[in-house]
Amino acid sequence: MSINNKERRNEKDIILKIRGLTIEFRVTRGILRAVDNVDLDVYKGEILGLAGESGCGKSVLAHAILNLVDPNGYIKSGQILFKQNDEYIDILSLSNEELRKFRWDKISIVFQGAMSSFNPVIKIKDHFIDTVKDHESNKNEEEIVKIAKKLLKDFRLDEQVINLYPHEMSGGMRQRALASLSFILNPEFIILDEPTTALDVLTQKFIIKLLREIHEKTGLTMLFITHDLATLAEITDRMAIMYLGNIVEIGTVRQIFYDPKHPYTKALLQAIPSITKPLEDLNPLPGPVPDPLNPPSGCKFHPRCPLRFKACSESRPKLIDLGDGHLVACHLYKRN
Amino acid sequence: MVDRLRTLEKILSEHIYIPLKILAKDKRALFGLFMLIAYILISLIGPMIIPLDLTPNLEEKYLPPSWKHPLGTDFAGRDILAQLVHGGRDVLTAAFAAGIVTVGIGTVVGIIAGYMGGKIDTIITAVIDIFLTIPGFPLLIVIAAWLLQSGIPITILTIAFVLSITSWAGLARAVRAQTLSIKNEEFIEVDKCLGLSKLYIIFYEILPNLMPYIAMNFMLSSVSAIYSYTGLMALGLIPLTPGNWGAMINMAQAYVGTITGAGATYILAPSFAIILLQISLVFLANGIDKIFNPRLREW
Amino acid sequence: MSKPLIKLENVSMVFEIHTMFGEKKKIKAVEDVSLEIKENDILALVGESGCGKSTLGRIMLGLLKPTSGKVLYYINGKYRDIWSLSKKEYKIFRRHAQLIPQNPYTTINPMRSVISALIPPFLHYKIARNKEEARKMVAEHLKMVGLVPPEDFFNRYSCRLSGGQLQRIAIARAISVKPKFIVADEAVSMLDASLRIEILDLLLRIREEYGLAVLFITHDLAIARYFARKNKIAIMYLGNIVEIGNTEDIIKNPLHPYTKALIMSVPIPDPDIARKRELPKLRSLEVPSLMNPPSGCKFHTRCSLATEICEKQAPILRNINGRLVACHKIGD
Amino acid sequence: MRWIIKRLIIAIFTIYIVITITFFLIRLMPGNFIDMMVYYYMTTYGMSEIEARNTVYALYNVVPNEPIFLQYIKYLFGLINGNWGKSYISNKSVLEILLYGLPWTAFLLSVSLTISFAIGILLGIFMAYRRGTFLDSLLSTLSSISRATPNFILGLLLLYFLAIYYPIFPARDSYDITIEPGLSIQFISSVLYHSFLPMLAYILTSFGGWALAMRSSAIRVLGEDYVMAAEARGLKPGRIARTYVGRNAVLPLFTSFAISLGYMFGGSVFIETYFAYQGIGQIIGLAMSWRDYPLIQGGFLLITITVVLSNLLADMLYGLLDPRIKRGGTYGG
Repeated sequence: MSINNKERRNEKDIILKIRGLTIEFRVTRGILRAVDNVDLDVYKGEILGLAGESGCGKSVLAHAILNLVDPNGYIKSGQILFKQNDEYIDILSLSNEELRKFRWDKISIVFQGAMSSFNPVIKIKDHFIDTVKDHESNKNEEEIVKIAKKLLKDFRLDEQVINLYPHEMSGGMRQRALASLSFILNPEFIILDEPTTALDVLTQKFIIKLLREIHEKTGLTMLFITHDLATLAEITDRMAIMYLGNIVEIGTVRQIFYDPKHPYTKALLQAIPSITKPLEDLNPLPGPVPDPLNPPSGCKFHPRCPLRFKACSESRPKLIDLGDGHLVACHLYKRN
Repeated sequence: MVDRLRTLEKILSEHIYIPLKILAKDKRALFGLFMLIAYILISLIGPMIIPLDLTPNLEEKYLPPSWKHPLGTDFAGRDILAQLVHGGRDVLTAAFAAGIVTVGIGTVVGIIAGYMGGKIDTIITAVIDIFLTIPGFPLLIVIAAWLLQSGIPITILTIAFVLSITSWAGLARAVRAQTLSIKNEEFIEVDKCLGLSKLYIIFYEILPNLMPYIAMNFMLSSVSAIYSYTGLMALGLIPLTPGNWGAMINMAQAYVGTITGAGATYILAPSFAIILLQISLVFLANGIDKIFNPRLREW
Repeated sequence: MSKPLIKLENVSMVFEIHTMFGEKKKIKAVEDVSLEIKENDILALVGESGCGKSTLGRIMLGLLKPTSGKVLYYINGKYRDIWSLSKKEYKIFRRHAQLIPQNPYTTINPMRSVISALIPPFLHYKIARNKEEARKMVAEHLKMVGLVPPEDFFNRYSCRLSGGQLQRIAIARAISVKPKFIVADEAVSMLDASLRIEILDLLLRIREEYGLAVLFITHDLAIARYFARKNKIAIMYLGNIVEIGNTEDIIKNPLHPYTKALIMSVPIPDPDIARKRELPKLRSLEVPSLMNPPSGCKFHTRCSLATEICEKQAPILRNINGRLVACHKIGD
Repeated sequence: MRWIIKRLIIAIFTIYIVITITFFLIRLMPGNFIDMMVYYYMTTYGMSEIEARNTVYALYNVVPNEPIFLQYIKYLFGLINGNWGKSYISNKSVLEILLYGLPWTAFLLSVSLTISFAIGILLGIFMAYRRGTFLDSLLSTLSSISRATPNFILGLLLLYFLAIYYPIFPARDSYDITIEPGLSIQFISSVLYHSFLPMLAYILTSFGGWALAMRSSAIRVLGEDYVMAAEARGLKPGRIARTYVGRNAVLPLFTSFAISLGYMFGGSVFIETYFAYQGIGQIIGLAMSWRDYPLIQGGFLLITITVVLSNLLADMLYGLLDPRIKRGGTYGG
């Protein structure tokens, strides 16, 4: 497993580069900056975990990779560069038709609500057929159904599922059907947006294991988004922690769990109960969550931070490399 | 005294200033509200300023608009504006009375069905379904025909009542559905645990959530009441009330002057009076959710 | 320890669902459950969604009448069935048993302000003589749950409060009538991970102060462990209680195959441990439907130990090493 | 299947209720209607009491001194056998008169309904996609105006301006009566020419209601996850608009089908009277001014039956479009 992989990652292995991404939403009370000047690299063949609490912007960020933003939101600035034939193309500057063809073919996404991700009035089969036909018009329906059935089987689903309507399946079945749908065009990159949150613990465990297996078999790049740090501990190679629209720390899964640098990461890890950890090690996170419409100045975590000093409220810390690919955005640390 | 003033200030701000401020975001609803207020004021005050003289004056028939007769005169030389202003009260009273009766029946029936559930709900739902399918206006014609013959006097209130018979079911269905969904909310369960009474739950928990529906349906029932009332009168199917806009349309059709174009205002004036009122009510109905929704109240 | 405050005896709950097409379906949400909660004690009820744990909580609160079995509550020195209480006694029970629900955003009516939702209980039980006094009491309670200054919260609506604040209000509302027994139904599962401990600590503190008995319903074993660390956990599967025992015992040494699978599946926030853990051995991944539950032991369709007897006969809870377990294959 | 049967039972029951209402309205309500009618005929037409009484009994299928229950049963069976009473103006069978008018009204309404429904749906989905833009607010305003304008007033204005003041379109009749009815191009074009203004009155006053309903329904659907999921899958925009947004947004509109059809039928009394168009509406309007009660009631009954049947049709269509109704039940958990 790549968990002990300490080798320095190579610049040219970066498959996805996010640079200076800022996304805002118009809401009744004003303008909400959901993603604030984010830089993030994803290396080919890794599983990167993106963690943060609700409203921190992690889903918005993930959806933006496919240039999907809610109607009341917009991408204010930034670039999302995807490597294709040794060149980076900016997803945000693709034309509508180019973008449409790019989606699912290169990058696919498994949404959180599997129930609501299927059109309720058409069969599972039609979701596969529609998708393939709009990308490769030369395939006929039988071929598509054949591939779809194989994919469903990979996710331990009965072939007959393909003839069901979404409401005729259980939550676990739908989630697996959705995952198989994300593989139909052989993408290079899969975004998993809280794919296991709504499921029961046993199914959750199974799907995590399955994704890990598929990853090891195919070497597919994955971005796994969740609020549940425990799940990430099991599946990811590297992790990024988000707080109020900023990425505050990036590192390997061991760096984050065993040697967290950012005070927020440290506090967060102390606040998650576990069935193995001694109960005395648990501590609630101090202070209230700030109003996202009026985020604190400087480092957004400073009002809740036990280690804050003058600079924290004055300037926003940038992500700096501490060596070993461990990045942190905190005034406590100096560039290595 | 100061305290009272402060309460007054609070009431004004709570019920007038804030709703207006919210409504201001929706220009059409604001327009609807102002037009509606204008209609009500004109109907209340107008008759006191502009006298209605219905004695025929054939020398002045079909006069074009002038300072003396801003909208011209009709076939008998009577001022059209005066008739229009005096007819408003009749139309608005019928519309609002019908709106109140409709909303009353619809809300009560809907809440009973939704809250009680079980067999009562099944029966009421079936009745609602039936009333929704029975074409309202034709039923109205049958009832009007019967009323004409049965000797029951046709007053504004009978008309309002008859109009509501055909229109309560839509609201009842919406209220029932809404009640059903609120009934299972967790805050109702907590209320029950706290021992709060059914009446408390209905009046303080369910009713506030129904207010947008109720207000909206009040407007829309008024719209359909105006349609039916003026329409029936325009066709002469119910006894004419002098000045009623429907009655004016009816008279206008009957006389040649409107066909030759000399008395065009006689047909156009009441038509636009009705259309404008209907539009204002529809605009206001469409924007009503904003006034009641606390999410939009706290900026 | 002290005496039981509330007892369930062979409680079952069958729902009849009428689908919109006129068909009738029966759902056995709870089947033959017996358990008790002592005064000033905690029982954590753990199970996955749809296992009937919320229904069981509603039954204990008297919000749902079980189709069979009894709910006994200790009132005026006797255990009385809550469905045959006198009006006066019912009023006492009603005041004693309160609910903290799951979704913070629906614990108060979104159309009503905080103060207007919190005042009525004080007036209803005549705890306050008038509105002015009730306002003062609301302020005290808000302070008690950590919402300061309380006046800032009076005229707010739920859409302008955070999940954590709303859950505090839910706690304040539940304790406003000085109850003895609280059902906390997934009270923190919709909150952010960083807020959970804080709310759980608040609930534990309030429980201590008021001497409350709590039925703590959750799907998360780690949360259950934190909340009921010195108390007991009951594990529920498809309407049955399959195992009850001391919290640490169950976590460290689960006996029932379902409990074992559950504990093996709980994600662990520690990469080294998490990656060494094995997948529980299950015969099937699909959770059977409650409309058509398996015969015998309901877990037999998924259990790797299942034999013929498991398909035929439903196991009953037996005492094994100081713990109650419902399994044919354990302890022989 | 059971669902269809249930709808069918409600439909039949509705018709039965309407029959019962019309029966008892005349016979049991205060003021003794039959006596009133006898008095009316005596005073209006100078008949003797016996003469008047016999006329009234014949018109309303009343057998004197018969128990009301028996009369009711007879009335029911009479209706089933096509005996809907006789018209007082023409002395012809009520059913015969109405069935002559029905095709004209059915033609007018079904074409108008189809066109306004289609316009409304397209406009609604367009507004939903462009929500918040100037075009959306302009079209919403137009739709609200359409929704608010009474069809009889618009009909009257159209008649006044486009048929009388500027006689571009015919002012009366459903076709040029000098042309022999048949499948000739002349006749068909005459029918279309004559029906243009009445249809315009219906369409202009009813597309707005559909458009507003479709707009809010489509906005709701556009917020659904499956639409975003479809976009993420790179489906063609046309397919998303049709299969994902359109189909799901149209479904709730079927529930308002009965109400809208009933509303249009109501309007037919006005429109057909103004345009002297020989459909059911005009017949009822005339019957009303002549106090021809059997004809009024018959007309009401026929309209109810039509509305109920069309509604049943809409329900079945709904069942076909929404698999959740067709196949209920969940597989697995």
